[in-house]
Amino acid sequence: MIDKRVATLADAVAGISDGATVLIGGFGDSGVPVELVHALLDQGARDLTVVTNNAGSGERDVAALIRERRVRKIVCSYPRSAGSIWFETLWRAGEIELELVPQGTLSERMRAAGAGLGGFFTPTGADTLLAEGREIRVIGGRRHVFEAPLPGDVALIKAHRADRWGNLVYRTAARNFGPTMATAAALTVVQVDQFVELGELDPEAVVTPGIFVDRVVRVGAP
Amino acid sequence: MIDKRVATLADAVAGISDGATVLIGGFGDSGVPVELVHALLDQGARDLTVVTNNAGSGERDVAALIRERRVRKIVCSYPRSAGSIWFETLWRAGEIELELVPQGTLSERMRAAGAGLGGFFTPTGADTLLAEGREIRVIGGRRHVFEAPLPGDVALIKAHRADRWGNLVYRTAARNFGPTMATAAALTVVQVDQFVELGELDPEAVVTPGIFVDRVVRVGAP
Amino acid sequence: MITPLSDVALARRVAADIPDGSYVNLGIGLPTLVADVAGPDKEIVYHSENGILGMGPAPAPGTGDPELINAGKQPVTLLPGGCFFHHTDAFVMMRGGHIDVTVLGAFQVSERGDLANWMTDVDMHPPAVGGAMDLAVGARRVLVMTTHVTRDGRPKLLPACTYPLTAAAVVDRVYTDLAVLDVTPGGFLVREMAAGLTAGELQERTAARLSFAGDVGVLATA
Amino acid sequence: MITPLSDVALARRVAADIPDGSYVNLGIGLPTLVADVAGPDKEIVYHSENGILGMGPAPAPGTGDPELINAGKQPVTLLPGGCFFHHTDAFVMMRGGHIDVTVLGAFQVSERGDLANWMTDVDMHPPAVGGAMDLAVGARRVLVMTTHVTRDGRPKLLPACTYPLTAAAVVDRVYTDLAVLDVTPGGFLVREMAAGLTAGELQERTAARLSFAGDVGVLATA
Repeated sequence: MIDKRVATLADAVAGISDGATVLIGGFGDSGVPVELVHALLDQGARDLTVVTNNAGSGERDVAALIRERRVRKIVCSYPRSAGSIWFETLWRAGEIELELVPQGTLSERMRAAGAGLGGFFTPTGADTLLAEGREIRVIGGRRHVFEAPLPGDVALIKAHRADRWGNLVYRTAARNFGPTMATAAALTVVQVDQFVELGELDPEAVVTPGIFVDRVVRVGAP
Repeated sequence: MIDKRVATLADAVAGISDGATVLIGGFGDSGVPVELVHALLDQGARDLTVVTNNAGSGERDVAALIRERRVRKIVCSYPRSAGSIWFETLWRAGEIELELVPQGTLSERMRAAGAGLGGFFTPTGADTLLAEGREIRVIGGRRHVFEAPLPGDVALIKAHRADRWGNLVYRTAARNFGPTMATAAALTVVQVDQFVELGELDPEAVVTPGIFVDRVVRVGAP
Repeated sequence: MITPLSDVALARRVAADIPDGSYVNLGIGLPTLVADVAGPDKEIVYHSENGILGMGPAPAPGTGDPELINAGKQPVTLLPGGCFFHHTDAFVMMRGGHIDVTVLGAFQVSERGDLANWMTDVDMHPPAVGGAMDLAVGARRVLVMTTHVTRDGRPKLLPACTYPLTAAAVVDRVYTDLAVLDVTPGGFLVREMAAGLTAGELQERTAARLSFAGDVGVLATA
Repeated sequence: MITPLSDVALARRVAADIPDGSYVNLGIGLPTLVADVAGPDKEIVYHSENGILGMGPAPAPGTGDPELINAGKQPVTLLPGGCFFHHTDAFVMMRGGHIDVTVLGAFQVSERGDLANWMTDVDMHPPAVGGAMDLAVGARRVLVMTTHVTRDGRPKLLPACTYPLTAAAVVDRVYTDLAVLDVTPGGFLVREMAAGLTAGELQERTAARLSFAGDVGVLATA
């Protein structure tokens, strides 16, 4: 019997180790697994490498993780936003490492990890300082840079509905990095708005098949 | 005004050139765009490179293209089946070239073409005779083989429903190579069972967004 | 007397060059104005890097879905025929050559079409790249929309960029408040100029050497 | 007297080793029997390379959906909780380490776990590889299910394969009609044997040098 549903946010993030690489979904405030990130704050894991598109804003979720000095390194495409005070403060102080990756490459590197590939060549960034010192190959007359897979120990993502097999559907643009991160982590943890019965999700419309999901937890009103 | 619907199968395959690389969907008899392939037979293009999982069976679709000596080369993973007489006959006679590609690599190479990547490293086949003389790289302690993108001039695929923007949904396992081939060809032509009004397809459940589609034609009873 | 274009007039001029039926990605900032002024006579499908095709205008205040935002993190709507997909697929569209037109802002553009729009040399903020590099290498047509000179009067159109590149040799056409210029093998070719501006005055404001078309047009100011 | 296992008894033995809740891909031919004999006490999710998770048994005659077939092109059904996806994603699951167990047929297995199951040296047919190489390199656990010797009595378990490899050093355990053998750093280790068979008799039918566990079990024949 397969049942990936867990009862509490604490159960959802149990076992995440110090030093883990954590993939966190979201683009701006859309699709961020806020409650899971706060559960990770409570859980206590430190020295994390966080892979996420933005570096948090204000005092919540990723920004709170950074403020609490739990993040050793962030891998992202756009750490700057109106309220990214904590990231900027620690970055200026040299207290957090930044690996800047073009957004499409960030997503594709996680996909490569999930797909069992050893890496790929992309034209994105090949002529820029982000490719300095990196392997360049001319393919079809165009410069490409080699990019390595980017796997996570854990992925924390947000979806809309899940069944007990962990099949997921999302809502509007909150989908963003979720389906890719789900494939790329050894442990994929999902917060959802609703649980549904097995068979309720349209088999033609499941976005993340349960094979990529380990734990689902419901947040918000039941 | 965007309207990718065309009236006839002849319109759908118009302009396919001699020497074209044609990606043809389907796995066994599931998801094969039978009517489009027969329209291509009628259309007359020759000296084709056909990329498809199987090499046809009996006297119809891909087998008929081969029988009529229209296929110079086939790129596939599994040319053998109970009825693949025409492929076997011409192959033994040295009248058709075969490029054998592991199935996942076949699909991934087309995806790389559609995604604008320059190629990738995969462990699949790296220790086999399919990798002989090819570039091998040890990544993470494991041998990988370099695989190049595989773009098409044309893709012929089968879906279930389409709207005038070319958004597609499929039916059960007939989906197979369709969504990937749609991204990988300069001209993507789709046969569907039904046309629907714009907005009728659930925006959360569109499988192939219309951006990847050029022409859709309805086949069968109206 | 020179009459530089207003932002809205500039956006109208860019919109006039986008063909009916195009798939378009607008960079954040000034380029988003293009969607606001594009008339209803054309059907244009707007793409957002966070997984949306068919974006509509901003929702009425207080009615928006907080998860449904564009690349600039502003609330948007979805048109009938629009759909959602994940980040990796959004960048398949961008990198894979499926976006017909992108309109990007710029710090600098070189006469060979190099684009610098993500980092200056005096930046005190952490670097941030987002999806700009993917768009610049991947879109079929790269349009730049910018003021002709910086706020303190320094030219933005240069023999070579001095800021870090976003991508090399990608810009097709530049629209400024003073002129429309094509990037050609011979450098910048002026196609249209603001009313009252002379060729000499435009060259004074441009560090790159300009050529002028035989029939330089006058930019409409409204 | 030696009592070799029937195909069904062999399938039962394999099924007994598949944990509840596993994601399983069964190769075509003999391995498909495993699904038929796996009891209802375990919930196992069967994967098919053509884009299905949650395959159920064959449909009643005359009721099948002709598009809904498995990798062997036989009609199947979908269980509640099952879903469809495209070929590329099917192979993300296979290559990316998401399939817990695969059961494959074999022409030969070497004592280091090399697998040869796609091509012999006397093959008069065109070569065909399908998805075997992806499964062999990607599944977490690779089980081989085969007769112990060929029809004409030649051993299949060898010091080194003489047929072209499917993948190197991937097989974890081999189930034959005579024995269950683990592939260990020291070569084949016999865990269980058919009733009435002696160690010497098994070694006679095996070209690779065998080791025997301290507590070799007896295979059930029903």
